[in-house]
Amino acid sequence: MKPKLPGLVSGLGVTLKTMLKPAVTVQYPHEREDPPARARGVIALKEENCTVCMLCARQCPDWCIYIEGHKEKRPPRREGGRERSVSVLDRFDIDYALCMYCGICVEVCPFDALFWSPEYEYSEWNIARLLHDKKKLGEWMESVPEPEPLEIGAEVKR
Amino acid sequence: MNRPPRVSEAEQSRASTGERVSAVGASPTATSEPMMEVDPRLYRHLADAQVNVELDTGDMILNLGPQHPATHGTLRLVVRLDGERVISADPIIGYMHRGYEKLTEFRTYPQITTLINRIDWLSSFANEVPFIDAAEQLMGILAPPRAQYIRTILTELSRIATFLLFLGEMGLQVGALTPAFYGFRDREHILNLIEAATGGRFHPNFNRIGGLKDDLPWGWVNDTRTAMKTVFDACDTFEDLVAGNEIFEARTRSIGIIPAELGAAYGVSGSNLRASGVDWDLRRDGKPYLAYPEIDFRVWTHPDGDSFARYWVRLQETREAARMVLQLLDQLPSGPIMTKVPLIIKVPQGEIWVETENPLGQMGYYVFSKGATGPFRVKIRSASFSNVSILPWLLRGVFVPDVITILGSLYFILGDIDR
Amino acid sequence: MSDVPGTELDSTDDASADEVTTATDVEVEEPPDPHALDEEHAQLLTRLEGELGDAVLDTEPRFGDPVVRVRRDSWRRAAEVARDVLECDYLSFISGIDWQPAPKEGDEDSSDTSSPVQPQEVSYGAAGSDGRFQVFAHVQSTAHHWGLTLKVDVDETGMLAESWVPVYAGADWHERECWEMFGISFDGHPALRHLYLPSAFEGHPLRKDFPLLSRVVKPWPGLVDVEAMPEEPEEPASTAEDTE
Amino acid sequence: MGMLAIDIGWGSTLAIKTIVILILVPTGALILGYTFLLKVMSHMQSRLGPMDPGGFHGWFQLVGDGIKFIQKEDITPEQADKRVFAFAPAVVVISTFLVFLVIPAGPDLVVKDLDVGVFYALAVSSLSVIGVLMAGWASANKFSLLGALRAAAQLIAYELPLLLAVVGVVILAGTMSLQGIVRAQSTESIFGFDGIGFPFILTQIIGFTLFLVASQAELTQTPFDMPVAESELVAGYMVEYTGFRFLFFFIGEFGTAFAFAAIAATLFLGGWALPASWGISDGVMRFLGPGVLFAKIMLVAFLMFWVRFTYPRLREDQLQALAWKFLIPIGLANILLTAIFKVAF
Repeated sequence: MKPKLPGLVSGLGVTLKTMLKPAVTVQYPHEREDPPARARGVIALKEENCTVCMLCARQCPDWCIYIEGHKEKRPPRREGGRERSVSVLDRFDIDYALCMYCGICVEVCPFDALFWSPEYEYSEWNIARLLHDKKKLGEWMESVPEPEPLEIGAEVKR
Repeated sequence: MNRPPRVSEAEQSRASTGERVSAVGASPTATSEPMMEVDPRLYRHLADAQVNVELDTGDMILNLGPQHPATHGTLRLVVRLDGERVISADPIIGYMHRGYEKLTEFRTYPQITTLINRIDWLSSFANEVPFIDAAEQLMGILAPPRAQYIRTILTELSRIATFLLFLGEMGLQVGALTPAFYGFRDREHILNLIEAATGGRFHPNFNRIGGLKDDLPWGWVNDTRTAMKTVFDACDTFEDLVAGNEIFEARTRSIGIIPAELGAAYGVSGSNLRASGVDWDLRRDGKPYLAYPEIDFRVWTHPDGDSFARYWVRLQETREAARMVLQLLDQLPSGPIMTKVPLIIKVPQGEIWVETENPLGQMGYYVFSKGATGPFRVKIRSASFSNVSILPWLLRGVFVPDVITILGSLYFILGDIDR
Repeated sequence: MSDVPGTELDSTDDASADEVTTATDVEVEEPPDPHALDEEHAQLLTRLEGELGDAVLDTEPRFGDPVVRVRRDSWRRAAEVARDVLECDYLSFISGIDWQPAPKEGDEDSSDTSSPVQPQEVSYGAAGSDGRFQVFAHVQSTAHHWGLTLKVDVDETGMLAESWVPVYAGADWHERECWEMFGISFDGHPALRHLYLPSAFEGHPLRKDFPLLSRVVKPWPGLVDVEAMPEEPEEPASTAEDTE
Repeated sequence: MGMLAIDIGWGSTLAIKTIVILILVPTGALILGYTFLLKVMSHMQSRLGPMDPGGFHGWFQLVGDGIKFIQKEDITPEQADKRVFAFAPAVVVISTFLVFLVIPAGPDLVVKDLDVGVFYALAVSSLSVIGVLMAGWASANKFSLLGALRAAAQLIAYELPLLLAVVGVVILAGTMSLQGIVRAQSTESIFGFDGIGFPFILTQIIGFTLFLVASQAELTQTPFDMPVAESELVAGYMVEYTGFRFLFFFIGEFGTAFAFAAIAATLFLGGWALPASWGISDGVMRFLGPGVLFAKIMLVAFLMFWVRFTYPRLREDQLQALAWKFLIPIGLANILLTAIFKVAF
């Protein structure tokens, strides 16, 4: 135990020591601190997987996902088979002004069409532009990181 | 690597005697303002609070809040002053009332877990634990041991994050500018850990009924160990800079003394009650939950019950939490993260009361379920609500600057009060 | 576990009480009854029943926590007994509950499944209830670390319960909140005034028939459905059911 | 006053000097504010402080603030006592400018070397109490009223220890004129060794600490910043002031800090003079003097701000008790001790 200096003196010592140590702050626009891979920055949409099942829109507590789709005829996979009718996505908007980043939509999607990406620099001057449409959500896809390895002792999911 | 607790001998000896500052009188008598005699030491600063009649200056009503730097959010304190001394204080709350209990009636269980971690947003992971525990007990399922351990680690990490902020914040309430920045700086390490594991710094949403959403990322355990080292250093810095400072002691010793009986009658809980000498910690004494039965930890109490005692108890609890995390990391079992749980969760009929030791105090949920995908009614018992309800009694006859010290030392969060 | 005397026997409540685990397909061997009281709480219960005699209408353990329903006129006495005899000096909370199920808002066939569909028939919780409203509280002992839940019925006409402020100083705010949210007034309470809501607020939000206004304003995005093929007949709104 | 080559008469030299003072005080306040409040404080809190404005280390930050305050809307509260409200900041700032009249920055770089220099400086510095009271009372705001009453009690309570701290120096120097004190410190020697002259801090260490503590209270800085307690009274008597008037208060605050640091440097660290034994002629000192004084001011100011950034705040009754029961007796004892030494040696 170092000799118990009176609090007043040891307090001054602490501030002087910190003054001489380098600062810890990150000068944001010039330097950037990259968020961890799992950070929930923005939701990306992989359009091919989406079958317009509306599960995400229904489970979202903030009601901030708006989906419109229509059905189309598709040629049968095997020739001679019956014609398939497939739902096609017309509109898939996520209103990031309302979204609370809870991640229920990403989890509840049965077809893995929604992914998390740690991208966070999409602030806007006008709040209406926070309503990201299908195209913008698709653009976020390439910022989605690979699922990183788990800690030792974790059971690897099959 | 468990460092011996750096505690001044004086506190150590007095804390271990475990004697409680007792309210000499009986419980509050049946008047509107529960007047009661209090132990003479406490009355010292209440005694000279009598209104100086001969001057007979009119009282000044001052509004501390809802827009005020010292009220941690939107608490409004209507204070009747005689000069600088408070005659009566009436906290007005509700500026942040979001109506959680009404919202839970219109939500399914997964949606509720994302909502309730916004009640006490500083230790948000700890809010989810009692609700998830309640739902799991109602469904009769048990999360696998690894999930229990990771939940305990994240709860203790959010406790450290909340207390580090408090240790810095308390300095700011009393006037020192620098500790607040140290508090925020050291808390960053903990928030980065929580974000690396759960994806969210403040709102992890990592708890699921039956286990966790995912397992820990690679290298997380080592990062946590190094982070614990910075927590120990931070606690030593606060010990030197704030707790040891004679001016800080002059400003907080014997200010806002809460007698143990009255604290219990008002429902004050957690570190505030332990600072009045009550040796009661749900992690050890309540129904066993998460992985707390498997680790040993010490419950810190302090006999004085004043603002300094509350600061001191939280400082020791931060160190204790860091030691607990290290123990948990050593014994972390391997295995699955999630038990088998149906896709659409329907909790069978029944009701249950589960409470846990959150950083701010005891948080509990009384869940009534009627077998639907959402609960019928959830009573959310939050710690700060009761901790603040003692203010009208506590602030009588106190100087204005001491009002700020007491508000700071009770450490409440407005979201927790207003729900 | 004594049965619910007198009031209409509510089958669902008893059925689930002794049936052990209801999770659908979780195969788990027979665990001990989760509601069993450990001997400390069981002994606590007997002391309380001894003290209050016939004022105790019904008791039912719930996950190791004894739930006791007392008669209306001995609510404050129960508190005094809890504090003095059982040394439960810590008041955790006091709150109310409205057992009447929420009316199905919106028209019947609207496929709005945004909020969970609660069963429509009335059923009461542990230790039953003989009316729509109930006040329940939880008290604990800081020394012996045990606790119990007390319930009392509130008749719909009077909407009155005895106040606990003379017994526990902390009851003041809890009872103000309960009055504000349910409309149950407490006699003996120093000043029943609004705690959370603005003073001009009328109505009691936590009653089941009070609508959640924020939902009425905005249409539910989930209502929209995939348009059918132009020439195909209108498909039955099947997609709505299966997601329920 | 033959400082300039050509004799431009008494009136114009006085005009030049007042202009110099008018420029010197705000720049001094800016420099002090910038180095300590922005840079040193941030580094003490492990952050960098302003880096972008003005390129190198954000030097333009405070100048930018000044311009911002000037162009800000000047709001006068509706129930305020208009004239008193408008005039209050001026009174606070006047006392700062007046103090600089007597502070010497070189052999003859002083506006007016009064014989009662020290007495004058401390008397004038207590003028700001009136300004603070006017500001607090006039802005019809409960918080500022509380702040003003606290400030009044505090400033008056700390005049006395401030004076007592200085009396020791006056006894040693034998004169009250600052120039005389500076001369005394550079020429005398301690027990025969005159390598570093005789800065009074060596024997007047109690006086120096007393002076620092009392000036912390005068400046309402952190161990004693109840009048401007952010967590209690938000901004004390300055709550209702915006725009240019707030700039006055800011200059007043840091100008007075600059002034007190200058007085402390002059009285205890030998002011602008270097020890006579170093043999630097007066001609050279005329240019070197301001630099030396500035360095000493920075040293003393660092001590003041270092304490300001580390310590929590006292309560006013503790502050009053500290002043009356603790500082004043020590001041008196210090005077007694100095007198005995003066007579003995």
